[in-house]
Amino acid sequence: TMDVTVEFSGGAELLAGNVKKHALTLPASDETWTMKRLLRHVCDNIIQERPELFLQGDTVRPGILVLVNDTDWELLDELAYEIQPRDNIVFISTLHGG
Amino acid sequence: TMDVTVEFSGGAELLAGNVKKHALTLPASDETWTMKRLLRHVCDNIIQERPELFLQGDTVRPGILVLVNDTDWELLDELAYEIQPRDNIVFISTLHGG
Amino acid sequence: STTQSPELLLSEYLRYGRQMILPQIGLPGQQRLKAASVLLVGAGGLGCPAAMYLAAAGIGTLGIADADEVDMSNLHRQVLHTEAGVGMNKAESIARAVARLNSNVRCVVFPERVDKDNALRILSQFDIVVDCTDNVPTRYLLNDAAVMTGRPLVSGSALRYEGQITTYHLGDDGPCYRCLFPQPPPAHTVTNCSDGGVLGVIPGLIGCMQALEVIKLVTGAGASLARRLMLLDGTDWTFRAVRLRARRPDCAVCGDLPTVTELPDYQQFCGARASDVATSLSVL
Amino acid sequence: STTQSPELLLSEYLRYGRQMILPQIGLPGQQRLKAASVLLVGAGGLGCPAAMYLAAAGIGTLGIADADEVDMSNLHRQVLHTEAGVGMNKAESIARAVARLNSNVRCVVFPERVDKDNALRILSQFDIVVDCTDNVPTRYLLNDAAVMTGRPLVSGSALRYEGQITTYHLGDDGPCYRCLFPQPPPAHTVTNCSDGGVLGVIPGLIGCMQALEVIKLVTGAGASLARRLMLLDGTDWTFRAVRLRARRPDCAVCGDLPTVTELPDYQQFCGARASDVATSLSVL
Ligand SMILES: [Zn+2]
Ligand SMILES: [Zn+2]
Repeated sequence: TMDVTVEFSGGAELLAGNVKKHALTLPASDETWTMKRLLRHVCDNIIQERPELFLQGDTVRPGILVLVNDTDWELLDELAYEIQPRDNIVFISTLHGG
Repeated sequence: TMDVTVEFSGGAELLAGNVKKHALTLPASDETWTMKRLLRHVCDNIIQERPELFLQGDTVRPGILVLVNDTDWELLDELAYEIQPRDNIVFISTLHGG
Repeated sequence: STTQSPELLLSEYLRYGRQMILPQIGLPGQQRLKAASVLLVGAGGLGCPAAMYLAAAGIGTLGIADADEVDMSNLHRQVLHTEAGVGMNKAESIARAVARLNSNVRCVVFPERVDKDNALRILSQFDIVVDCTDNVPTRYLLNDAAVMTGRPLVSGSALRYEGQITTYHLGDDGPCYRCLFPQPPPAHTVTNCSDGGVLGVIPGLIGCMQALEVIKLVTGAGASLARRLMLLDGTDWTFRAVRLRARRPDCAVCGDLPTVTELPDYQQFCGARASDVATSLSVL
Repeated sequence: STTQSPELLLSEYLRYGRQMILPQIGLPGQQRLKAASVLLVGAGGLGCPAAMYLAAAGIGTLGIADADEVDMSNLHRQVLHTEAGVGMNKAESIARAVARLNSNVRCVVFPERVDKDNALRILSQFDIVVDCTDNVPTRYLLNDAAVMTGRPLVSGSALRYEGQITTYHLGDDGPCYRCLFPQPPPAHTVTNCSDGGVLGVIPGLIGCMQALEVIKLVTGAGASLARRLMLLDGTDWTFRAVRLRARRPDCAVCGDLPTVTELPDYQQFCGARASDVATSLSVL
């Protein structure tokens, strides 16, 4: 198994039972834990309502930014990124208010 | 040897050549690198002027707070604390302006 | 179009002395501030503190654009407006507060909505653009207009207990808003301050940070927010600095072969109205 | 002495609606804000933004204490004061700005220096004390008086590009200023804003954070800054949260056997004058 932290902010936490920080233990398996696989796992195990507001197809919906250890996932292969033990993954909904 | 980071802020950096962040390699030795020993080492190797504004006797002068990895050193045995590899040690001069 | 080293009056030495003794400011920095022109789009929760601290610091020319009128429900966060000013144009209301604080600042008021027909004309009159708006279509509009006019865009936002700030389109590899978000969010996932609520001091903090970033850009003091997104969560005092992607060569507006070469219809692009007024049930 | 659930007027529902829809505020939170009384000591760079955002949020009673008069050299950071108000008492100047923004707030002006003879009488009239002062002797004075009257002390400070904020004497194990600093710094190591300079928006940010902390303490929304020190460095956009020691049982004022049981002479204790005015060459 592999322990990671998954966080939601900017309003995305409303999809996750209004809880911002989730400790997640990923089951051991032969298959690599890529970000693509993690997204599906998060959608099935943490997202409590309206999963279509989290995922669109294989990836997050427009307006959600994905961070791995405080780095934009675009710098880390996005969906192909291989999750590492103790990674901190944040799904942040961009704010527009002022 | 042991690599640590030493930072100064709140004005204490003025004693350290006006440089806030210093990478420091502590020489290997039989003696343990305690905070007490580190203070002396910092005073001799980084502090460039008025060492009496950094140390008073064995410890830092009143008004300077010592942090180890973002934790008040009072929670970590203060002078007796044993420095660990990659520790981040901050000397912060408290501000009074408003 | 700006003079890079305007003379300072004796009264200005007196007024700005406490910041001119900072090594990163000095006389040259103060002169750069006086020569600078900054456009604030949005005179609300972000625009009020940003305007006040930019004016206090001695920015020479401050543009303020907003079509809205001051409403009593704004006063919990839009702290430059006054009870007596309810009904007044918000940009004009800020200009009056600025005049009370620092009569050296030249305020240029645009009591109109910045839209695709006037954006390039308005933005091109200023060195730096500050996005203090409250809706998705205007954020894309300002981004595209900033790229087309070559202006850096200091972008802030706030909702509930959270705030975000970054600077778009700055330097060789700074991304623009579209580099991060090529597609707008589905309109029904967008919450504004009217629907979601906001603690007034959160835009207060983000607006102050926008002013700080502008002062840093103008004077060159320290690292900017290009390729860096700051996230603030007031519930648990979290401040997070995130490293962002570089400019995308395939970006539709700032890329090597841009496809957006004139400003499109942003309401249509975003499927939402450019207004604070709530029109739909919001989920996020 | 305060009513815990004062009625809200219809106009107050309208004014505070955008923050009352926040789940951590609601009607009970807004009533707690209205019932609360907060004392700001210092009406300068920290006091201005703190006062404005506390007033905007609907704090019922705001005490403002400052003996100084508005000077032109304050206006680069003390943004509630005005050119026309130069020479006016600063606490009075802030009270006028608050009245323009929110006439529901009752301002109590103390146009005097808080000292060992009046501190206990003044502090005991308020629920929470906010330290917006500018010198070491007054910081020790407010700390000791806050401990003796049982008030939490939201303490902010700023210099150059840096700011610091924490809350002292809160909860079972929250330390006081003397728990951290039993001995005052040597007077010649202390720099004030007049000598060291300060970028105005830095106290702007810290003052906003002080207002946020007070609102969180009053409404109970989220974690406080007890045992937590926030450090801000504007040159590189560093925000650091530091875990602080607990209350020290051997503290001279908040410890189990306090030795400081009445307010001493703080000028003598610190070897410095309680004033912004620079009197000595400063090194740090
Ligand atoms: Zn782009
Ligand atoms: Zn104590």
